[in-house]
Amino acid sequence: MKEAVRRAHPFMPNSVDSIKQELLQELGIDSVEALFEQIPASHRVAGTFNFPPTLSAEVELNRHISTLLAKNQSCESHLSFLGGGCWQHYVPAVCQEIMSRSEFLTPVWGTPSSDHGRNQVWFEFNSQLGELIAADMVGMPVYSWGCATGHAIRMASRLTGRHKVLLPRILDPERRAVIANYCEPEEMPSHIAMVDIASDPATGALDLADLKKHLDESVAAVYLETPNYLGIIETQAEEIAAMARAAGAETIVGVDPLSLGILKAPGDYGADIIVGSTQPMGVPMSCGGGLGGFIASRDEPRYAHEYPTLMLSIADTAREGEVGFSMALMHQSSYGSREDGKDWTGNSTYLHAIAGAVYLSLLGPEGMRELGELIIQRAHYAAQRLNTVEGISVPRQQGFFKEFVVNFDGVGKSVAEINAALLERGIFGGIDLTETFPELGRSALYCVTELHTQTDIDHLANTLQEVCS
Amino acid sequence: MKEAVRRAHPFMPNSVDSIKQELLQELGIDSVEALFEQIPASHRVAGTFNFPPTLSAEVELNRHISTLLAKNQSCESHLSFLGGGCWQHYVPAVCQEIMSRSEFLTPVWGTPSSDHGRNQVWFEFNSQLGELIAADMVGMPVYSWGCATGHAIRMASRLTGRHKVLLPRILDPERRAVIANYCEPEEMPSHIAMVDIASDPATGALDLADLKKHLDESVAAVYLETPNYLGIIETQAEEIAAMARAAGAETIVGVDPLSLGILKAPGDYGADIIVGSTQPMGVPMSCGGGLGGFIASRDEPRYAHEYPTLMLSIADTAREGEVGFSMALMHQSSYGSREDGKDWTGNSTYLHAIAGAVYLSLLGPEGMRELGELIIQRAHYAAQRLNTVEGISVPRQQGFFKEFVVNFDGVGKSVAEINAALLERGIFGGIDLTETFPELGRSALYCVTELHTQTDIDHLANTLQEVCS
Amino acid sequence: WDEPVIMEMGVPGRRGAHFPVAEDAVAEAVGGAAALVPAAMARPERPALPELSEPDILRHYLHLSQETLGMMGISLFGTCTMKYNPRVNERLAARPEMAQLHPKQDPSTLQGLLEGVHNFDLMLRELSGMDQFVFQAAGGADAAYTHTCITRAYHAARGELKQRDQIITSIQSHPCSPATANTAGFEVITLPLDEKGYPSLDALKAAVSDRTAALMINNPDDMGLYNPEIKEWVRIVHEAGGLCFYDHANFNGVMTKIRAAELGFDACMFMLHKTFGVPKGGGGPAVGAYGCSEKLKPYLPGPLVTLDNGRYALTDPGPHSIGKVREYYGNLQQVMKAYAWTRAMGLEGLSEAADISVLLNNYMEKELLKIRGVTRSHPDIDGWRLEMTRYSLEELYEDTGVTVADVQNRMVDFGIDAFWMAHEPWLVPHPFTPEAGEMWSLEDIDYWIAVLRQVSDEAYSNPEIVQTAPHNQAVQKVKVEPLEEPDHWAMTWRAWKRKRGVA
Amino acid sequence: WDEPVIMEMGVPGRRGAHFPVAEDAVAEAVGGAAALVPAAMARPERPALPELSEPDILRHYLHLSQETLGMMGISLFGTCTMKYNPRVNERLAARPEMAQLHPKQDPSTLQGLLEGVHNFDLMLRELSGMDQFVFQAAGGADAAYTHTCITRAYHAARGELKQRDQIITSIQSHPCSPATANTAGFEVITLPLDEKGYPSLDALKAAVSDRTAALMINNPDDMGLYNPEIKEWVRIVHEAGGLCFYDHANFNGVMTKIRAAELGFDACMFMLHKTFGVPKGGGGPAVGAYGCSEKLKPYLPGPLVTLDNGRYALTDPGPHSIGKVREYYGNLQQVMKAYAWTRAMGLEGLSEAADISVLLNNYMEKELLKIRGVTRSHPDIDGWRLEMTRYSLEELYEDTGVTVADVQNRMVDFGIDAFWMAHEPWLVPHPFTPEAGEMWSLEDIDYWIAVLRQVSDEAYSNPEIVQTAPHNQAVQKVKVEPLEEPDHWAMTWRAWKRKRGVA
Repeated sequence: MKEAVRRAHPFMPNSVDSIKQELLQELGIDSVEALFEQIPASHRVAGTFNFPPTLSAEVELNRHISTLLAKNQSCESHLSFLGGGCWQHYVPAVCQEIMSRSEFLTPVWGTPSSDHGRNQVWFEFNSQLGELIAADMVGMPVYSWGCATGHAIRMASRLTGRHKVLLPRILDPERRAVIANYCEPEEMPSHIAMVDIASDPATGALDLADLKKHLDESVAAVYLETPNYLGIIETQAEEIAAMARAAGAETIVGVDPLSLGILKAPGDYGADIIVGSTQPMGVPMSCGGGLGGFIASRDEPRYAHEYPTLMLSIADTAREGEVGFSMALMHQSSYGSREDGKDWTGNSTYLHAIAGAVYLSLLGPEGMRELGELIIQRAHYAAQRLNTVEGISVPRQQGFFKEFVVNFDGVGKSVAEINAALLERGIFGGIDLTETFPELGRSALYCVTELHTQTDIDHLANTLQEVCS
Repeated sequence: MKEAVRRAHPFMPNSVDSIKQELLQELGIDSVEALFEQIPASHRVAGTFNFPPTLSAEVELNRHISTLLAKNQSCESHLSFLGGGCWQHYVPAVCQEIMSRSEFLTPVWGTPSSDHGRNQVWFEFNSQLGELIAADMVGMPVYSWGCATGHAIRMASRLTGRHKVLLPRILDPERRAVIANYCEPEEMPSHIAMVDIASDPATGALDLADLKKHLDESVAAVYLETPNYLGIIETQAEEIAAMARAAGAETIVGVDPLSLGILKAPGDYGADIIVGSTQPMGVPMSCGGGLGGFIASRDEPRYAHEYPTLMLSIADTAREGEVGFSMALMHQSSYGSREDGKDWTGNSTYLHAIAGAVYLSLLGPEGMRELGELIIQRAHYAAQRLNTVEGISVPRQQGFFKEFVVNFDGVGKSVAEINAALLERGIFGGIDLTETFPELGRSALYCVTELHTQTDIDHLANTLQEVCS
Repeated sequence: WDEPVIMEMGVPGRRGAHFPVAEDAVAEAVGGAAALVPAAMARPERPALPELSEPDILRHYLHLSQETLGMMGISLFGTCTMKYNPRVNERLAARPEMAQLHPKQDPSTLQGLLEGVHNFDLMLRELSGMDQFVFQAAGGADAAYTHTCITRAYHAARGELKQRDQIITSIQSHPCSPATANTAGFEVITLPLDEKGYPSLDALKAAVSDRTAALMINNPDDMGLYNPEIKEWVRIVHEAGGLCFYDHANFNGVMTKIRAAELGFDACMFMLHKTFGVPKGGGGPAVGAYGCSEKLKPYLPGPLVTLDNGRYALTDPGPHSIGKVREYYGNLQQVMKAYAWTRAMGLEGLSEAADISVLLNNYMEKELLKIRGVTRSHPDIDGWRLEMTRYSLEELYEDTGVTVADVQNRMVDFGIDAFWMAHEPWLVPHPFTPEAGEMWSLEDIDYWIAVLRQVSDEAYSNPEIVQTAPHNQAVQKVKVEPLEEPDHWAMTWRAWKRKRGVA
Repeated sequence: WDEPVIMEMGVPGRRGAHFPVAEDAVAEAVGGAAALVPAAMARPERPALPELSEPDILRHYLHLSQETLGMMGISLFGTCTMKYNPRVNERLAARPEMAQLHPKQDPSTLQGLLEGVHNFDLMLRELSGMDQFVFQAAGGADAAYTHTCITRAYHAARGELKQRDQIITSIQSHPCSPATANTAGFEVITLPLDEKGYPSLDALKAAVSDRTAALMINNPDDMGLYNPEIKEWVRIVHEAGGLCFYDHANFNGVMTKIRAAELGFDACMFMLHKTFGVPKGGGGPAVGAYGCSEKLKPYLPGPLVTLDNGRYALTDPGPHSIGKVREYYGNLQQVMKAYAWTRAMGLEGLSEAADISVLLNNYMEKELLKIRGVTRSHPDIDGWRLEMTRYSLEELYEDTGVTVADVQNRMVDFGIDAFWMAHEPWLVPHPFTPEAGEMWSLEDIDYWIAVLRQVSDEAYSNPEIVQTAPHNQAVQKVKVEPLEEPDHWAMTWRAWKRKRGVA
């Protein structure tokens, strides 16, 4: 749409000729061009820009973007069973309300006084998360679970001076790819070797014999997850942590916080460093833009001094009896010490911590329990139901939380074909594992949460029956 | 869904047995039932309630309501040309942002200090509206344009002691039905007779000869609208007002505020009382739930003392140079004087005034002009385009603002049939006038706003061509 | 924030919003806008609106929001039942499938909405015993007005309207009852209270006659007193040929305990923005849900939402309908919020809410009456009150010179928004009427009590601090007295500038 | 508000949210939840979370929001470019068609999103001259880290990674450049500035060798100084076999004025949450948009969003890809906001924004240097600065004992949020770095200047009022010194209770 006359831009209060003239006069120059004198002419853009039309009219912009978005199909318009690292959980309206408050949306970095409310929310998130996972020390959030794991492994390497990490073979390929970058290629002097630990094919739990085989004094850390990528609750966590400790290695546990209303807290079975995702706690998926990760540990200087994250502490103020909040241990961050800091930090996913604080407050101890119970019951119901469909089997009927593997070897179609057929019927089938876990045959990872009613699950089963026959 | 155990309700912090017990103990009673002693047993509910299941889990409630709403088709999912008393205009995001602030959503009635911010926004709405319509006195909003007109007619009747009002024949039937109740049936002693004034069939403007015929000393008020229900800009407004004044009657003008970036302000052509809708100014339609009305006038005690609305005034505070806001003339309201007050007032549409204040600030003088120009151009373009469709005519090609009459006499189908066919193709056709204005033949009222691009209008024309052939 | 009035802000040329310029083809086809406006009606000058950029406007109104206490603090605004407004309902109502509906859409495109409205109608029927609800009235007073219009139509249909020109109410009814009765053209008869706290049967009998068109009454009243003779009242009015309308503004304490139809009423009204969890918005959009028995159904404003063969329809109530009290169907987005709230509460939740609100009120009463200077209306009427109690600060005023308005202003300094005093006329001097409801925690209620205790202490020890309050607010006490003077009041910035001689 | 920590609030048994109980058929089929949890992993006790009702929780967090200044006040946080965040973009991104997308959905169901991302990629290519952008990096520092990973992959593919173990940067680069280089396993060489305000060509030449893996540099730097020899730098590093990465954190003053690729850089990074109108959210979710030339494309993290035959696809960059720096595709809701913002600004708008930000900065500089105690870094370097200037309060401190932190705290009392001081290491004492940008009105800027002038006056007349600031905030000055001590720091309520011996 052409612009007939130049008009001040709504986002720029000084986009008015009279103001610009006034400023130029104050500076004693004729044109703003003079102010760019530092930039040599040969550095200036030559040629033109091929830019789409300006949509400074909100009515047009809104139409354009909403028309774009309307081309998507979502987990609201469709029934989705996708999980595996980003999960569709219910986001309470109060989380959205608080997270979208202008006061929380817009700040950067003020003083402990000007940021007081926001800092308190952050502290309340860390404190509630600490209760959930049983850890006294929680760092400010990082980008994702994978990034948290990467940092945790590097912390363990620095703590132990060792350069090997043992990881479960059953691991989200996305997360594994992230971790790999943190462990550096072998050419680098501080390379950390990644060694896979097998799983018991029957139970999906970590193979302790294989673990024992690899667990020696070169190992900086044993990393385990519960529930793991395939949804399995690791029952030997305490034993594994003890083995690691005996070998002088750190135990890093990755955990789904929403399981902890009913599952034991990692801090209570020997985890040294605890990581996981913040996304399930009140943050919409946003195609993966809802991710966030946390790093926590016991409150010991040994750990505290290896955190790459910012560390927010409660503190006294100048007024007797009043508390405030401020960053601690800044000097060890990259802001404080550049390349001598611990890894690096920067803008992260702090707004999600606000949603998380609200989420955990809303649920409280009983809400966490109810949620955990509902998910584990419905997930098992789904596993049972799907197992009855001709050609479909659910190899593990027990010991999982909200995700489980569905096998289609008995169906004459690939998982991709089945998912395509489901999509036609308004269902997003589970993540295809055929290529990433070939040992599982034609399998998919199905995720069932509090959003899936019995009716939804039955509808899935019936549709699969139709699609697979 | 059954509830296994009694659990405290999330909306009720005292829905906890321990608190209820504590309170009962404080009162020295065993059961809350004792507190209802005033109500005779024979008054208490006998029998049971047939109530649907409780949805105290937000995840369930959200699913239920959003599933319900998904059964609707909206003016976003469809291309709509409906107007006629409720209009689809663009609602800027900042209006929604401010209107949904908890601080503005929740208050009732505090002190001038505790309500200060909200009162200031209201005052800013009234002040900006005053500039737009050229009136120094603006009352707090009422329920709707129709209600505003009803009150204005009663004001005129009290001012003149007369009991007749002249209204245009071209009037929204909805609004007319509302006004009729305000004018009371003839059995009532204060009945106000409603007399229709014809329009010039060619131009749609008020028929001055017919007006002159009815305009005598029994007339309390002449009511006119511009643009009127059929979109026509009344060009003789100044003349009509002069005629009314000469007859000792009040001139009440109803106006679409969004036209006033380009159309003359009623206060500048002799309107005594000005009414209209607040809905176009930043309020979504919500199936008519977005309505609101305003009443305004010159700032003369004669008018001021007849307002039924609350009246918010700017005022000095105890601090030198500081201003605050407070209600004025409360004694004349029904709150102040019960049946001796002017009509009545009560909860109204004050939240919409907040949206309106933001809306008018955002648009400013130039935005109002741009908006008005865009609407009048696109509406005329639509009239031209539709007029070219075989069998369809637009009798009046000029002199309207955003709405115009489309005639289908040349098509072998009723408007209802045509609209049904349009609906199948994703278009909500204009309001069917066949029954309400039989003199117009098979006609419909089409509304074109800033939301309708050329592409949309062309699409309508092409679809009508298909449907009508 | 020290926020100027927006009319003083901005710079010429600044823009807060753009609109597109008409497409080339459009402009070519129709020419410039100026040519399309009839010359006589062309606006010669732009309206004198402020000129600001979008970020400035946003910040201005955010500041003003922060200068509004609302339910950020504690508000026990009696007669108005402060409710929790679940934010999920706000988000649902903001969805395009609700917000972007036009009332003239074909009902086939509104099925979900109509289903919700109809379901809620059914729930209100259960709670009231009535046979049909409509939601057109845009507030409680509008529902009272609806009733007066229906009263006219009912008696007109019988040819008795000219004769039946009186509506009876009590001095403790909400002002909207007599006011709407008067607006509808009726003469209002207002019954005084007797020593029991409600009008006597004798007074009623004396008022009733063949001129009686209707009774409009609330029960319990704003003092927490329930008229136990109400069934008898209804019988008497019915016998005289009048209609009986139950103003259920004070429903919160009796939800699920009594039903209007079982008491004999012909019609009743619920305020969805008070009792049913819809936000008050500072004064609407509101809904006065009007319900009536079969007898009055033909007179209802239309259309009615009905279920016919599995499809929801908008049905004309017929030739006796009063037509409309407001355009279209009512504030249906608010009806949907009320429906959602009521589903979330459930029947048990409603019952529990009534219990808690009555329990808390009596607890408050016990504590408040311990505070120096606080007395209760009708101190001689023993027994428990329902969800409200009316108090008086007469004693405090006599002792200290501190008025109820001073106390109100001072309490705001502690984050407690104004209590309700009483509707006109004040039957007790210096009245105040807090309502605990079910949404405030016991801790909040105790804090409220503690603040009033402190203000009372201040009144007795240092009355000036109370009389000059507020001290911690955005603005100091507003000078309201001059606002009755034409030279001083100013409802717009235009008027203010003119009267102050500002440029 | 005097808002306690939520861990202290509530009453046992209160609920903030319910979840449904499993359907009967589900419970029958699978039994109770307890039986489904392996005994070894059953949680013996509920987590010690607070127990509050929903309205209490809402109010608590609303209070805390009001105790956060954010952009309610004026914030000229330098190096971070405070931007207007259009609320329309927030509403669009909250739509289910964006918020309720799973990253593993079939690309056919993500066409609108991918189209938006691709369109924005094309726009950034225009602005930078690069050939491909990816949005996986969840912040500017993560984009720097992406570059270090790509640097590894690039040299590894040539068999030179063991040899090329150094990354060169300047002392004025953002700390994330050296920090991510170090994390990736490189040795960091930091060049000092010479008297012209940027490192000398000689210093660069001395540093470059066959061990050079890459150069990571910003330009202009945080002092508003532009290195006019940057093309020569790129040539020298390229000749030595290293890669050149342009940290475009300070893009605001040079938008549409220069293009990274035309200066010879191999890659660059834009911070969408700084330059492109995406809210900062107190520290993310953010996006470091990483763009590179064809040369580096094979090493990009995947997948790439590509347009193939009219369909948008998620394409694997191939065997040389570094894999992932974070799961999935990045914070795409933020990318969509940036796309929308950039469409709203348009090319002209971006150019004007750069002009305004530079114009205002120089205006500010002129005014600020009039204030007693304020000096400019490199006072001997004449000429106009770009969109920032670094100042020093050294003189103020020497004269009055008032520190830059004191001034920061005091300015907050006037509704001005903290300015940025400087990244470590401080090259000038008591530094501060305001950035005017394009979103603040001239009135706001003048107010900011006036406040600093007043604080300076206070420092000279009554330093204590500055040193004990803030005075009007939710809390007083926090005692930060003990936070370095294990016995004092407490990152959780658990730790605080333990260390304080609270029950």
